[in-house]
Formats: sequence, C-alpha cells, structure tokens
Amino acid sequence: MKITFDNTTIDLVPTDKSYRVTLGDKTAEVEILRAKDGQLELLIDGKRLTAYVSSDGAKRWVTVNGRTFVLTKSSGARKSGGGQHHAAGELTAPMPGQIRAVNVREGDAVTKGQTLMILEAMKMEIRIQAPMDGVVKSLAVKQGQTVEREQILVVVAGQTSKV
Amino acid sequence: MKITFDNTTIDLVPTDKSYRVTLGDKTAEVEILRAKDGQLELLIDGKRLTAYVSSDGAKRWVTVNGRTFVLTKSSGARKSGGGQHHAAGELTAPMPGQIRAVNVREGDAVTKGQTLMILEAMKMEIRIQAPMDGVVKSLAVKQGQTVEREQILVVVAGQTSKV
Amino acid sequence: MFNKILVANRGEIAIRVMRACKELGIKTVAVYSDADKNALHVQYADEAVHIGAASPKESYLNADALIRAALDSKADAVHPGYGFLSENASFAAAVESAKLTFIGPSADSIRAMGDKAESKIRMKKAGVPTVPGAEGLESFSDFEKAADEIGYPILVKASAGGGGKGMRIVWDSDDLPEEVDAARREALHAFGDDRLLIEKYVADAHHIEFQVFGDKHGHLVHLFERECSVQRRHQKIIEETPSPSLTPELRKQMGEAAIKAARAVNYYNAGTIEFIFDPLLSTFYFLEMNTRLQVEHPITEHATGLDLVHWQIRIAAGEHFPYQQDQLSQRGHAIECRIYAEDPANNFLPSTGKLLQYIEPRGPGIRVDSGFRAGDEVTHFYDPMLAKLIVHGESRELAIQKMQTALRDFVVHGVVTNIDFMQAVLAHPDFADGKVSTRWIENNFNWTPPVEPPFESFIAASLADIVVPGTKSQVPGLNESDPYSPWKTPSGFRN
Amino acid sequence: MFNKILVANRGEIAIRVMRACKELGIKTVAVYSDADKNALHVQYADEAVHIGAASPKESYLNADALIRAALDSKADAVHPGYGFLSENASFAAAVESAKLTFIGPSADSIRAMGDKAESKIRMKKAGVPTVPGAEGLESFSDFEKAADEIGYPILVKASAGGGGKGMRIVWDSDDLPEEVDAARREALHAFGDDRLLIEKYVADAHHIEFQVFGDKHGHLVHLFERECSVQRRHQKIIEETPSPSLTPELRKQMGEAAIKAARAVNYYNAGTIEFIFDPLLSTFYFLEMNTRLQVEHPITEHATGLDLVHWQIRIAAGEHFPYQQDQLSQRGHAIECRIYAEDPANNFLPSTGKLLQYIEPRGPGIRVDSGFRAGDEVTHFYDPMLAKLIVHGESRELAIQKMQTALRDFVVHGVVTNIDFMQAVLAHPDFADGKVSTRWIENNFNWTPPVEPPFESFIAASLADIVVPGTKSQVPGLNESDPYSPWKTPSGFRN
Repeated sequence: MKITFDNTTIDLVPTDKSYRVTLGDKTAEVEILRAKDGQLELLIDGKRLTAYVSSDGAKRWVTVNGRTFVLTKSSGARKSGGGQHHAAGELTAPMPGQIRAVNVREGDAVTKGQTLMILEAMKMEIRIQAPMDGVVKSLAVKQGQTVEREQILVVVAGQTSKV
Repeated sequence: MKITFDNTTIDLVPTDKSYRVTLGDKTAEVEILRAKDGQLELLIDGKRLTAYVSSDGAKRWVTVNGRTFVLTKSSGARKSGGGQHHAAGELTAPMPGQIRAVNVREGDAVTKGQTLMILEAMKMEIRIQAPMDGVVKSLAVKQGQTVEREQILVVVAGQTSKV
Repeated sequence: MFNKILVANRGEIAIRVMRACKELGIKTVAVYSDADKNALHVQYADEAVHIGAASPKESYLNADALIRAALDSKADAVHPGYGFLSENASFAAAVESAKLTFIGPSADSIRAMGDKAESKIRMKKAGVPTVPGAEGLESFSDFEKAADEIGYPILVKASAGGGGKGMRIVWDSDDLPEEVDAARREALHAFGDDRLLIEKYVADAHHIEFQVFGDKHGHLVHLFERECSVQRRHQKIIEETPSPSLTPELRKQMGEAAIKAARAVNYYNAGTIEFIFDPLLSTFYFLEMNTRLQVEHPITEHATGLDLVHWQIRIAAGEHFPYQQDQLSQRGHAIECRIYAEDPANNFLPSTGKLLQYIEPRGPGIRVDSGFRAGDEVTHFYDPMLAKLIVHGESRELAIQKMQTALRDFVVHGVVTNIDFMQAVLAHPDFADGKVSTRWIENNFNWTPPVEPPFESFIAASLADIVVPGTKSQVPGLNESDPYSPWKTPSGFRN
Repeated sequence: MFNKILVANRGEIAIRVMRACKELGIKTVAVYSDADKNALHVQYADEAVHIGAASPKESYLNADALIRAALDSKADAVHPGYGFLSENASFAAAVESAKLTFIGPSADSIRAMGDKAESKIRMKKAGVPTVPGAEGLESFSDFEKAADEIGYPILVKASAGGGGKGMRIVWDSDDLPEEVDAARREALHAFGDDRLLIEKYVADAHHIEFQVFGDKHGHLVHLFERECSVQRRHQKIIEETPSPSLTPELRKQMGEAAIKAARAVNYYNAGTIEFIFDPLLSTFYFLEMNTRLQVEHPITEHATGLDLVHWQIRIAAGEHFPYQQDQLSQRGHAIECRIYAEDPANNFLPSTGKLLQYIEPRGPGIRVDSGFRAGDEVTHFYDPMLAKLIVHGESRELAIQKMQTALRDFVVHGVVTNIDFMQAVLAHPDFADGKVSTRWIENNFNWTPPVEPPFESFIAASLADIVVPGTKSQVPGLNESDPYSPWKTPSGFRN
C-alpha cells in the first residue's frame, strides 16, 4: 500500500514478520516491536529506533533521534487541513491575536517590507509587512478586531497585476 | 444508586451539578471537576481533592492524600476475584514461585508455627508454617513444583476436627 | 511561619512555589483565570480561587481580585512569582495594607528599582557603574537630541519595563520615530506606563547578573552570577553559572557592586542585579535590578545548594538568613534552557495548540520545572514558555553534554518548539568557547531547520497510520487508504 | 574512551549506566531475557541482544551469553551494574580475557573481597578493625563450637554473599541446625557456593559504609559515608548522607580505615567499605567490601557533586581521577528511599502484577531512578525494587520534609508498595533523632496499615465507577449496577 506525506510517497509491502518500506531509492526492512501510546518501537534493518507519532487531522508530528518533524498526509479520506495554500499577496494572521493598528487603506500603494498593520499576540507586537511592492487590494480587518490563526488580514496585489 | 465495596455501601444521589455521597452517617456534596486517565479532580464539600483510581477486576486501587487503598467491589455484574476466602487451615501461596522443600507428609501431626514447606520466590525462601496445631489433611504440591499466587499448597485440619 | 500562602501566578512558577510551601508544611491557594480552570497549577494547590477572564488584565494582573482571594481563603501571605504583578510596588503595598505578607522586597525597594530612570540615578549616587544614557525624556526632540549626544546605536527602553518588552535597538536616526512609538505602545500595554529612557547600546555585550539575597535584619549577600547572554528578541533562552567570562577577581568586584546596589535601596528577599559586561574591556555596567525571583533561579540553586523559594518564604516570615558571604560557594556547572512554544524558523513567533504528546527528560542531574502535561492547551493568552530544562554537571563540558542528551529525550507534539534550535546553539563552537554575546543569535547564528525530514520519520509516520496500537503489527486489508484511525481512540481510564 | 558499552544488567541500574554513556557520547548495548523483551532498559539502548530465558541463571547470570553478546555487538567494554555477575571474579576475568574492558575493579580485587572469610583475614592483617567471628567452618560441629565460643546471638553468612541473601541471625543453639541449612541452600542457589562463616551479632548496630574510588594509577580516595541502618530482612530500604551518627573525627578515622581496606586489595574503580558501627561505644568494624557500584550511590553523587558512573567509565578507560581527598566535600543532605513492590503488612512479601498507574514525583531536589513505567509487569523473576527515590536538601530536616512530600506524590497501582510504610518510618521520632539501628524495624517499629480506608477513598472509587472519563460527570440511568466499564477502554494512540 502507498501513503503520501508532503508529496513524498512511501510504499509499504508486508513481508513475513515485518514491512518492506520504500521511499524513492531507499528501502528498509522494518519490524514493529511495540506500538503504544503514540510510541513506536521499530527495528529498521536490524537497528532499534523509538519513534513518537501524533496525529492532528492530516498532520503527523514525528520525533525520531531527538528531532521532531511535521508531515502532512495528502492521500486518504482526510482532507488536508487549512494549511498554507494562500494566493501570493494574501497575508494571514500567523497566530491568534488582536489587531493593534492598521497603517494603510484600500488602494494605497505599498513597498516591500512596509508595515501594513500590527498584530498583538502573547503580549508582543508583530508587524504584518508587505511581501512585495504593490497596492492594497482589500483590507479584511480593522483596528481592535480579534483574529484567528490563518485568518486573511489584507490582500496586496503585485505591481504586475496593477492594470 | 448504591455501590458496595468491602461490605461498605455508598449511596450516590445525583443533585443539581454534583452528587450527594453517603456512607453510614457521613455525607458529602461532591462535584467532579475532571476525570481523565485514571485521575479524578473532585470538590468534596468545597475542598479540592485529586484522587487516582485504577480498576483490576473487582478491585479498585485508590490513592487519596498520598495514601493508597485497595477496595473490592462486591455488588454489580462482576464476580469478586480469587480473593482471600479460603477455609481455615488452607494454606495458599502468597506469591508465584517454586516449592523448594516439603517437610511433612499427609497425616503428620504438626504444631502451630512449624515449617511445613518452603516456597522460593524472587530469590528468597518463604516458610509456609502451620497456622495451628493439627494434622496435615492433604498436600496439594510436591517439591520442585511451580505454583501460582493463591494456589492451595497444603490443608491442615485443626485438632477439634480430628475425630 | 505562615499557615497558608496564596500564589498570585500561574504555570511552572506557581507550581515551583507551591512545592516549596508543601515541603515547609504550608497550605497553598492557587488562583486561576477562565483559561486555566484545568491547569496543572490549580490541581497542585490545596485550594483554588477563580479570579476572572482569560486576559491577564482581568485576572492575574487584577490586584483587587487577588487580594480578595487571599483574604477570602484566609491566606496570610502572597507569593507573586515572576512577571504579572511581581514587580508592581502598588500591589506589594496593597498586599501589606490588607495585613497580608508580601513575599518579596518592600514596596519602596520595588518602586525605587522599578523605574529604570530613577534607579539609574540612585545607582550612580551609590557608586555603582551605569551605562551612559538619558532619562526623563518627554518630547520627541528630547529623544533625538539625547540619542545624537550618546551616539547610535542606542537602546530605547520602558522606564517601567523588564523582560525585553517595550525595548528597541535603534541603529539610525531615521528609525527613531517609529521605534519610539512602538516602544511607547508596548510599554503602555504591558506596564500601563509609557515613559521611556535611552541608553548607549554596547555591542557584543554579555548579560551577567548577580543573585542577591537579604533578610529583614539588614544581612545581605550575593549568591554569585548567572551568564544569560544567549538571547533572542532581547529575551534570555539559555542561562548558565558560573559564567565562562568571569575571572575570580571580576566575580568578586561584580558581587560587591551587586551588594552595594541592593543596599542602596534597603533590599531584602531575593533580587537580581543585571549587568552589561563588555568582554573586550572587562568592564561592567549596572543595567537594572529585578526585584523578584528570576525565571532562571534554578541554576543558582544547583550551584549553591540553596533552595531560593524556601528562603524567600522564611525571610518573609522574619527569619534570619544564616549564611555569611564566605560560607557560600559555587559547585559544578548548571545550565538552563527555556523550552518555548515558538517557531525559530519563523522569527520565533509563538505557536499555540494542544499538547498531543509531552514527555519530559529524566535522569540524574536533570530538573524540569513546568506547568504543562500532555493534553493541555497552549493558548495565546500567556507566555509561551513550556518548561525550564535545568541540568547540573561537574564541569561546563559535562553539563553541556547532559543538556544535549536531555534535549534529545524531550518530546513535544502539537506545538512547534525551540528544542532543535537549542541543540544547534549548544553544538556551536562559539557557545563551547563562551563567546556568545546578547546579539549573537541575531548577528552570527544562521539556523535553518532541515529541508528534508529523514527516512526514519516517514517510516514511523506511515507505519503509525496502519498499526493497531497496543498490538503487534497486523497487515490490514490492502487498498484501504485509511483503514482505521488509531489516533481517534479516546484515551480513557487505564485498565 | 570507549565506543560502545554493553550493560550486563536490567532495570533502573541499566538505564542509569546507559544515561551516563549517552552523556559521554558512547553507544550502548542492552541485554534482555524473555521476560524483559519490552522493558524500559531495552528501549533505552542503542542496540539490544536477547540472551536467554527469564530465569536469571539462563540470562543475566549467564556469563558466556553476555560475553558473546558483547563481542557480537562489537562493544569494547562491559558494565556489570550491581547484583547478578557484578561481584563475580570469574566473569570479570572472562570479560578481560575476551579483550573487553570490565568496568569495575580487577578480578583479583573482587576475588579477595568476594570471599567474606578470606577478606576478613586480609583486613585483620591490614590493620582494619573486624567483627569477632570464625571462618572456614566445615562440619556442623565446627559451627556449633565456634558459635558457643563467640556467644549467641550470632550471624550466619554466605562467604560468597551480599545483600542479605543467605544471611541468618541465630539467637539460640537450638535454631542453629535449621538456620545453617537454610543459609546454605540460599547461598548455593544465589551464588552457586554454599560456604558459610559466622560472626558476633552486634545489637543496636548502625550500618555505615564508605564509598571509595580509585584509578588505575594508584590514586585512591573516599567519597564519605552513607548511613544505611534502616533495614528490613537485612536489606537496606532508606539510606542517607551525611550520617547523623558521625562526628567529624569519626568520619576521618573511618574514611582512613576505608582507604586502608581498599588499598590492601589494590582496589580501583568504585567500591564500598561497609562498617558495623556501635553507637554506644563509638567503635566500628569492617563488615565487608562491595566491589561494585552500590544501589544507593545516588546520595553520594548529590552530596559530593560527582557523577560516579561517569567516573567508573572514565577510570576503566584509564583516566586519572583528578580530585585529591582535601578537594572533596559533602554538601547538604541526601536521602534515598527504595520503593519496593512488597507488602509491609505481610512480612514484606514481594507483590507482583501489572502497574495500572505509575506516577513518579517531580520537583527541585527530587531524583527518581527507575526501570518501570505504567503498563509494565512486575514479575517474580527479579528483584521487586520499583524505583529509588532520592532527595537532596540543605539540611537533614529539609531533606526529610522533601522526601515526605515526594512520597505523597508517588502513585503506584497494581502492586502493593512500601510507600505508606516509608512515610511511617520517616515520621517516627527515632528516625528524626538518628537513632535507628539495623534491627529497629524488627524490634521497635510496630506498623499496621489503617484498618478503615477514609471516606474520600470510597467517594473516589464509587464516582470513578459511574463517570465517563474525559467528560464532565453525567448521571447514568439508575438501577444499572455497572452501566459502562470506563476501565476497559483500550488506551490507544493519543489524539
């Protein structure tokens, strides 16, 4: 069977007492020694590995050898979550918080790096900056408004689309 | 509803947002703040208590205020487990192990405290001693035999029944 | 001694203080906001009082609610922890007015040191070296003039501030207006006070602070230094003691200056004198005093063998601090890493979410102070510090190795953390050489997370998706893309 | 330094040793029996080798299998831990013959000290005070005669022994035959050697031992004492340092005697000289030497600031031990409680079962060395010690308070433990006064568990039966005696 994470497809073939796992030109024989409470004890080509795996929608948090990675499952019944797939120029809130200040109006010309608005979250001020030279196409929030993570704040149209 | 542990019956009456719990002449209003992973956060007459509860057949392991108790549920669908309900004179293995030595034969007269056999478990020798003066009524095991916890080893008949 | 202490804080420090109380046989009262109903610090207390909404202003910064909670629960003392109202002189005064004991210094000491401008003037008078700068600035032209006199780069700081909030480095006069405005807003929001001061910015400076400890009978000592130069966004992330920068002679001079500074404000209880240290010139300047327990106090506890929170409580109850300066010594080497829910690859922005897994490292010489457990929610309401990982070893080299091992054993899923980033800092030759200055991360450290996750991570993720947990692996029917969801099994009572 | 170390042990000590290896950058190999396939020490290692059946004789006592495992896995050294083959001279010799390094003393040192009779003769020669007794006894009449000469009560001990196994107190000549037979059998079974010796039994004796440490270049120091007088069935359950019984003068004398004893057998690596201490006369006698790491080594680590396992490894690799005697000192007070799966109300019989819940205490100054986690099975194959709970405080009084707090936070369900018993010992005035001798529990301490569980325990048990876990309480339909079994929910992957 095949499982895809982040455009990388893993092929699992059950063998006698283990799995043959293939990723591109890499192949390993993997035996599962134990699977409990989000922990997997694996024997990968005879070498022991403790892996920690958690699931959060399509996301998989995986810790191996002391390092943690987030993989996103892209096959299967589940839809991929909200994610980062926004059009260029759509600026979203990197975290939940409150809009402290809005420095631009719709139609304003802006330059790359210009602070468009300030989001306050966890007692810090975070600048929302223009990703390119362009024009403020739409403002989705106003000062004082509370926003969720990934909520669209402002759309900047690049200069090429400024006709 | 009523629940009985070890011959003690607890009466639970659901009230508005809590339970009225009665045991004999003691009554408490108990609110459950949280119940997760074998831990209960309770508000007992307004006082917080963290209790840890585990279930093992009819047994309940309960830790409150740093002390652990084992209660046995005696009502309900479950049968009470193996338990300690042996006739007087029935000597059982206090733990799993192996019989190292048997010092008596059936029919032998024995005196209280006499070592009848020696059980070896966890690298220790444990004496199985006569609980009273009497006669060895039956020997259930022999030397070298492996025994389970609570397995009957030997039955001693008291002198009064020696007719 | 006190019968009952209310801890006017949350998270790891509330638990740390309550542990000390339990050991001293003192009952504890927790306070909690709407967001913290099920928090670990609430569970850990003997009693808990709800004090308001999730927003700090309506709960942990609400002095009236805190004092009412203390009176209602018949506590006889209040421990403020760090942050929140811990350095608020009015709160300390209000606690004492309510006939409760404030476990910390006097309101006067807090007031004297809390205003960065006033404290600098006092320190100069007391003969403690201070950084060249200007206080009491009003109009924007005042700022401009003072900055030009001192010379760029300069530092704009909140007079009332601390912890990097409301602090900005200004490299060029063009940036001054925006940065002054931003600092003012942050200062107003964080401390309710928008006064600012400016200072010469010392490049490649080390941050070295001294712990001081005094009782109410005039006895005052220092408990040696902490080197806190590993910082991001002006906030410490790694602290250690002893400092690799100090000679015994410098340690002695700075310790004496620290005591002089504390004595100038009649200080008692635990406090910290922060110095800017210039390693090229071996000079040091008074930066500010933190009139409370410090986040990084555990490394001092390991180095000196003293329990600072025990002594805070005992001193507040009027006990004498029994050790003379020459009876105190440092032993071994201690390091603390602050484990934050933040994304180092994305400008250290805080990360929020539910802790899907949370496994702390264990072992000899490893201490973890934390207020979280698996299943808890990391919210945007409060500081994103998940835990303090503290290690103690015979030498600096062994302590670093122990920290590296401990970080490998720390598993956090559900929020992004700085654990991998910490590993990269600890493995850097500059850190090994003790050459890290406060702007080193910003200027000298180019960290990027690995582009391609290793094969093992894909193996684990894919197998986890098809294995029934708690059993040996079973091959599921083929062609089913998602045959079962082991992840969705409710985690129930253990059996 | 070594590349890879095989740890020829299991449980907490295997994990303790592997942690030290990881910190020193050394790969680790675990060994395991059939019963330990999923044990924590196996999970903790870089590699693991199956060595045989559950019975110790067929696995952890199987020298050939262990050495084969070390060679097959290309380890270059073997750490024996404590127990099992750690004091077996033939094993040490076989390890070295296989061109592997034995992390411990030389086989000759082990042999000289391993035989209790021979070692006593050596110690007498070296001028170390020993207990009056007799060795080399053969026939039963030899025993009878020697015992009559020494005078009852006497102690029958296995020559090859240690840890209380094969040891019997004989109060009266009538009991001598049965006790000698029992000791012989136990000795034969535990050590494969049934030789016995007898000794004068010192009443009200304290057990005080000194840690010694030497390198392969002839440098030998002591790391101060451990008081281990709280014993049941001749086995230590609480250890502490410093000893409340010793004056500085006695500490110096005993430390010098310990070094003399170790030097007499050309000792290197970690070892422990056990003394019997008579508090009335302030006299001490050499009892035996344990030629390995001791169970209770952590309290010495806290008191001295040294990591004994690190140094065992470094010394085995040929490093010099860098500290002179006058550079070593004790700081604070450390206590260890051995948490056993045993029933103090039933003659301390071991308790076996599955750990339904297992929650270790945490906090500053608390260390837990353990090899178990929730869900693990405690079997009858191995020692029933679940964990070592170690605390470190500024003073003895504070350390006791910390231990009491930590014990309250230790939750173990599924096996009966000695936790409540430990609390009772720690709360006893004799313990507070440092007056506990090795037979105190047997003679002076009458502990019974509470007859009636408290109301709260019934409340918790009954509510747990009717509540759906993970939710707020819901009242189930009445008259159902057991509406659902929350306990039977499988504990799956977290979500």
